[in-house]
Amino acid sequence: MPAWPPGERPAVRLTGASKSFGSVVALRDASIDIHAGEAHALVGENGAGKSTLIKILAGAHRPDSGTLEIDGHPVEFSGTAAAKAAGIAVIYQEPTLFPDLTVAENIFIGRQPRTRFGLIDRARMNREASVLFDRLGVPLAPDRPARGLSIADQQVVEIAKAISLDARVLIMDEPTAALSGVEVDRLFAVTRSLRDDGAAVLFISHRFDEVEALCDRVTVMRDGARVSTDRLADVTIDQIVRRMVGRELGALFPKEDVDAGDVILKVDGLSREGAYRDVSFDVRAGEIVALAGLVGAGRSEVVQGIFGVDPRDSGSVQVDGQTLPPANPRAAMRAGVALVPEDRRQQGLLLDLSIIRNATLARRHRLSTLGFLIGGSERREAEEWTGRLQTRYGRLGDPAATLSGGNQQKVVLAKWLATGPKVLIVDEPTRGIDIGTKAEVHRLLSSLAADGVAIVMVSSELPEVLGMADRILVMREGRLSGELSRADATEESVMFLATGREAA
Amino acid sequence: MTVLARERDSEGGATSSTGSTLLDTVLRFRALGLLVVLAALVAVTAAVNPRFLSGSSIRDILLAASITLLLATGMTVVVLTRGIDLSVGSVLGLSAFCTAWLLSENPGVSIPVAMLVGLGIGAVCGLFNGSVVHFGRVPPLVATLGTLYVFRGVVYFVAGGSRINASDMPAGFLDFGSARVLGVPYLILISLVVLALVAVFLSRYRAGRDMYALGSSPEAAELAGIPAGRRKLTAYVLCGALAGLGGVLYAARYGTVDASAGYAMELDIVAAVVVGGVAIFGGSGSVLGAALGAFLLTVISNALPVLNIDQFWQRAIVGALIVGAIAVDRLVALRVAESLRKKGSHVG
Amino acid sequence: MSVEAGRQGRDGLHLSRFATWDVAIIVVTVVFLIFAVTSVQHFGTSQNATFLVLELAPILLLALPMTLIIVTGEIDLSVASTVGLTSSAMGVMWNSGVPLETIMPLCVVIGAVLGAVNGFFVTALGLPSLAVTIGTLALYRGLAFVLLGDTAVADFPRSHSSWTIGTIGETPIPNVLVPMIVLAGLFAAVLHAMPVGRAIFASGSNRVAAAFAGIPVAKLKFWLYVTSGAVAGLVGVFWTLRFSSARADNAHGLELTVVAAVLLGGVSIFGGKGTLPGVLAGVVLLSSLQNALRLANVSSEALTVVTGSLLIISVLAPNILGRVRGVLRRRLRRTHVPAPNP
Amino acid sequence: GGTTQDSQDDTDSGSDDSDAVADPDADYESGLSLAMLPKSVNNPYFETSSEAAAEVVDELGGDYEYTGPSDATASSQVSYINTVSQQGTDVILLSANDPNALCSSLEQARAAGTVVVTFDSDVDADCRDAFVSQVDDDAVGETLIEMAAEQIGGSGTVAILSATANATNQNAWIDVIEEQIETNPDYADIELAGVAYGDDEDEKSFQETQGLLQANPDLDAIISPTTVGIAAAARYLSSSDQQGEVALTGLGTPNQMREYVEDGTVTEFALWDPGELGELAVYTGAAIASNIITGAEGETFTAGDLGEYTVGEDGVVTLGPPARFNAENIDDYDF
Ligand SMILES: Nc1ncnc2c1ncn2[C@@H]1O[C@H](COP(=O)(O)OP(=O)(O)OP(=O)(O)O)[C@@H](O)[C@H]1O
Ligand SMILES: Nc1ncnc2c1ncn2[C@@H]1O[C@H](COP(=O)(O)OP(=O)(O)OP(=O)(O)O)[C@@H](O)[C@H]1O
Ligand SMILES: [Mg+2]
Ligand SMILES: [Mg+2]
Repeated sequence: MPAWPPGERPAVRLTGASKSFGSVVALRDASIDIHAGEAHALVGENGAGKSTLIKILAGAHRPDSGTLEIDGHPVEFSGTAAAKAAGIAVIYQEPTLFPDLTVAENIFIGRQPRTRFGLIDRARMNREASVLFDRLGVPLAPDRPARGLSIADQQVVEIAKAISLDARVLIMDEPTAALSGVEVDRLFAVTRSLRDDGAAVLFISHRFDEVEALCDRVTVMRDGARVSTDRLADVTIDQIVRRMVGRELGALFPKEDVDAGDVILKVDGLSREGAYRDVSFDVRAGEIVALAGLVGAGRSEVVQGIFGVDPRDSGSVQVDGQTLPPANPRAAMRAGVALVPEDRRQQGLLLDLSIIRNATLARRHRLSTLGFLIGGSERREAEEWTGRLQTRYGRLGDPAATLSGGNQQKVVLAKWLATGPKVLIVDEPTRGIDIGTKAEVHRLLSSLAADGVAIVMVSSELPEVLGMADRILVMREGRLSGELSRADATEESVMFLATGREAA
Repeated sequence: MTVLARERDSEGGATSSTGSTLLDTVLRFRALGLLVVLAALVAVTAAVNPRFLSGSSIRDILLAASITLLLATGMTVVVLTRGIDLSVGSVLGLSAFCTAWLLSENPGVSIPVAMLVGLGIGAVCGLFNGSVVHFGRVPPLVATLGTLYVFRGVVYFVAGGSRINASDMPAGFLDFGSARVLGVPYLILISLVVLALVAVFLSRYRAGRDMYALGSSPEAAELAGIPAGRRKLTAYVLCGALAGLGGVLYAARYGTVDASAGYAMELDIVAAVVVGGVAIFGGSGSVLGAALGAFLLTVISNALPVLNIDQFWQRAIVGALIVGAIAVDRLVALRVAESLRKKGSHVG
Repeated sequence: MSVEAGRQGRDGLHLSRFATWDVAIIVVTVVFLIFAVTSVQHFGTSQNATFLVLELAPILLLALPMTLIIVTGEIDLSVASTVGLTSSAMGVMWNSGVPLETIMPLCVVIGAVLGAVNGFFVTALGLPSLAVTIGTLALYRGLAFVLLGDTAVADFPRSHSSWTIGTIGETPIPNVLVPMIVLAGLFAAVLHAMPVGRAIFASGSNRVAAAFAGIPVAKLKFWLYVTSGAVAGLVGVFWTLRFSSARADNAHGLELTVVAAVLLGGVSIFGGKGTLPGVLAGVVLLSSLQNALRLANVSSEALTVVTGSLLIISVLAPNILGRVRGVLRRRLRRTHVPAPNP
Repeated sequence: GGTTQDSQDDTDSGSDDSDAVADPDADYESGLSLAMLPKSVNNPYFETSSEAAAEVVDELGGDYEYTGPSDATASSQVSYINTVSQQGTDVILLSANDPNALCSSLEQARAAGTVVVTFDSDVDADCRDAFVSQVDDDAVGETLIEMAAEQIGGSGTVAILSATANATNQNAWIDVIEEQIETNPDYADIELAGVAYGDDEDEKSFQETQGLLQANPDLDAIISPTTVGIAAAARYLSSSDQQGEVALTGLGTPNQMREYVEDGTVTEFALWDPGELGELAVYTGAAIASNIITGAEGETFTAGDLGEYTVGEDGVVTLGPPARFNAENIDDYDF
């Protein structure tokens, strides 16, 4: 293996990039350089700014400051088309397909092969798509519409799209999150051959085995900035993880010890076709039960099924011995269940409505006098709860969209805490929020548990799971694969249950 | 690589190709459904009154359909990009009146020039709509509802109370309105040529495919680097230009033009497009479907008087047809989506 | 750094709170009324005020439920046809000897049923409301003609029809103003001061988040369509009595005027934004502008152009303002951020 | 059918509330303000009436205004009636879009002292001072069926292409035609195939003509008592195989029909002069406003060059029988 970095100039170099969305700072002085012929891993916690960084490379975001060089020449992308023209191909974290177009067209949109008269040569386009799919080892029909493709197949189309560009720089944001083993192997084979042909590859993943299998160098990001860049051979996974987190974890998880009370939430044999099957567990008063697992294991679906925002096929949910009707969130709320959803922007907030409205939406009936919401009851309630959660805002009448991500999360928490739940379900309660806020949220969960609330916490962050939970339920592929007590739980034991690799 | 992965694979392999034939069948079935309704309608009408299938009757229907067809073609392009153009009726009126006026003032103007003028007037209106929508970020419905009023007001201004009669226009132009080659009227030929061109544009040119992409997912279109502004402007200009051309044909066919030409036509055109299977939120549908929808609505409005059916039922039938068409479309789509979801899922 | 950015964001918002379109439209309306009263001859007379109220009554009534529906992100283009159909039904019932006291509530029920049909297609089947209500626009108008043909029924009792155009005692206050104010107050209360109003805004602002907060979005929309139909039925009765003429083509084309007035009042066609006072101002502005222009002998052509332009400007203006503000804010931020690396 | 106006007819008839006494020898007052409200502006027919009316008003030394909605609906007309009565206009000359819907606002206008004269299309006799009828309904109906009968040799199938079916005048004429066919022995061999409505829209009338011809293959004649309808029908026939075989007659303007008379599609049609109608409306209105007449039956007044007119039953002033136009005389007219 040649010495890194090799003598030549990097294919892509980003230096001093910063980017804010409103008051959320996603990147601060971030840098990366990727060389031709290398596969470069980019790792970091959720919200570290990885996706934002690659969106800048892709021309989808314009950095607030910083310079971008391609082959040593400074460039400024006016849009994704410019990045594409400069030879950068991107697979985004979320598939961005056109559901109404065929699979082949999705791959070649804007650069379909043409006949002499400028007409699109569909036959050739389909042939070329088939060749790509063969290369990836996936039997997708090129002329089927993208609508209805599974997440995995959508991801395959995205990969095919990126590969077909014959790009000099290939950027992949968690391309494997939804893929199965064969597809991942093929993807890696293709990627290696591209790399060996001189392409620069940037690879983002939360799976370290993949990073080890594919990459030559690794850059670690934390809080929007680069922490380190090393040859993978020179560092251990442990070191990388420490750099990702960057702090002593103890302070982050102020877990109080609580004696568990009676069973409050009882979930029995819950199933939904295509999402999860036969999920059963109990949660006691004062207990924090974590639902751990890989992304896509179906944890969100389970808690949404419990709360009733999604229909379920079979199984029952009881709160305090009382059975909840399926697909009826109102009944769940009446029984004392609260769900803080995982995607606060899509599921949690009315972004263009005021903080007051957001914070009191779930309590609108109880706050009314004689059916009318007058006399400032909503404002008082919003003031009280945002105050308790130390939310920072301009004025309560401002739209929720103006808040920083962490404060948005607090508003969603406030909305549900205000209902005085007996069962509090939090799905990724700290996703995308900063360390300080994280600690606050954890303190809050802990003290709620101390007050006798039964808490279900879905989290993809292992330290959070380990630091906060009394019990850990691990899900894999829609089923509960095991349960660990606080004492037995280690990163390894949880990961083993989550991935199914038997080691113990 | 992992156990997890292998398990998934064993189940996930079958997903891929099943959807294609299923969806294709459904799509074909839709067009087929329209054809069947059309055929049944023609058969019943002809059985009651054989004259319905006479040469002159068919010619009349084709003539009547030609203008609707033209406007539906333009509307389809706009709707595909997730827009709508409610001003087409007003644009048609403006173009019809201006062209007729031009011809009555200058009888020497040749027909192609007149057509270009109408086309140009429409294109300018379309450009205005497109600019308001794209640069002003005004929702298409609001923008074109506004220009529906504005353009009609302009027609009123231009026309005042005057009416341009057949006798004011050059005979050559009027003859063109009813003339035919090999028994086929010119007007329908023009519409069919335009239809064919737009159909080829939409299905075989990159810019045409971009229209679908824009309507299918604006976010993905942005990431894919599709020039949204240029495409949207193209769509509205095309729609306006075709409405303008429709105005010229209107003047030629009816010979009498006043300020009310094309009044309230927009809803008929939207209806034709929707019945023809074009999704009102963009991304899917074809001009051929829309043409079929336009043709079906024209045949209905021509067949019902021939059938001696109370003409008042006509509007109700058209309305029921619109709701029915989109409802059936949705039910079929839901079925397909559901079966694809179950087949496509890896878990369970 | 980030604190500073936050404060600027707030200042920007501070500005925008006072520049929201519904506030602007109310101010514009008041200013216009003052201007018209002082400088348009005959505009300020009490009789003209009466005429104005009668003229805008149907638009205002239909705009009330329309506002709620548009705030949820849907639309109902069939309202005017519903007015026509209930008017026809009223004529048919009256001709067959049904007493008016029975007819009037029945018409409201008919309207509600027609609204329920819209609601069913929109919520149960999830069809786009624009397409559905274009369809029922044609369907209901067609059925109106099927019922009554091109004939008119005109022999309604004088007492009823003169009530609709009459005034309270000797005052110039039209009788219909009372129910109008009551209904407007009711709708304003529902939208702005009652829990269901919060649910309406939530549904239009973010359907998914509304569902996650336990709001039955589909059910809510369904009942809004029913309400819209019922109000249209009421307007059908009013229209018929006011013109003493039950006809299938009553209120033809009124749907676009109603939508225009609602949008003018600052309601976003995408849902989640708007106020009822703004809409009331929109209705009053549209109608009084037309009234004043007519009194000033401006041609009906000009009225059409003014209506359309108002509609476009009402959306364009805040957009442009917003963009200008955005640019300014970015400039400001640039100056506060340390210069980017070379 | 269907319209039930009887209940109002027995309240009382003719002009009622004016207790002023007519002074037949008085002069037309000068300085009167008159407003003409057509069914809709942008209609050439009313434009012709208005031009002639404006000249007369000028001669009488009054103010004249031509205003109205751009859509021909009763509700928009109400707004304009309200507007002109607000403006204190002395006389409203109105062609009504609906016989009943305008009554309340007309009554309010009259209560404020405005004279209401309808022309071309009437409202309830209660709600106006006088109606200037283009022609006697009977005379129009009779002329129409007579022309049709002449052109088809006294026997055959006839269809009617009307405007909208609640246009008061259209229905009155159609009633007369139907009655004539049933009762007049001259028309015993004529059969009425049906009535189609073209809504006074060119395109619709065009399609309805086509529908009529297909629904009734042995149709011999079409009567279209509306200027829009007859022009559309003529246009259809002139380019169809049935040109010359199916007779077409009705009410049309010479300018619109000249072409079709020349090419043989149409033999003869009729109409009154809309300009004269406008003039007479002005004179009638001014006469009432000047107290020359009150609108009661039997009163007479002089309408300038048009000559002397007598107010008939229900306050109707009739212009005269319609003029017939054919190849011989059509070039003498220009409107
Ligand atoms: N469009 C946006 N508007 C506002 N904030 C945003 C936007 N996109 C990203 N952010 C915020 O920027 C921060 C960095 O987000 P980014 O998506 O880059 O993280 P990431 O490292 O890709 O995380 P993950 O591992 O979860 O994908 C987060 O706090 C996120 O909430
Ligand atoms: N929109 C969708 N269409 C098809 N399949 C989906 C969709 N969303 C999720 N899935 C599938 O449902 C399963 C469960 O996803 P879910 O988001 O519930 O996982 P999770 O365990 O909550 O993960 P995380 O919250 O970390 O993203 C996955 O197999 C995923 O591929
Ligand atoms: Mg990311
Ligand atoms: Mg999840």
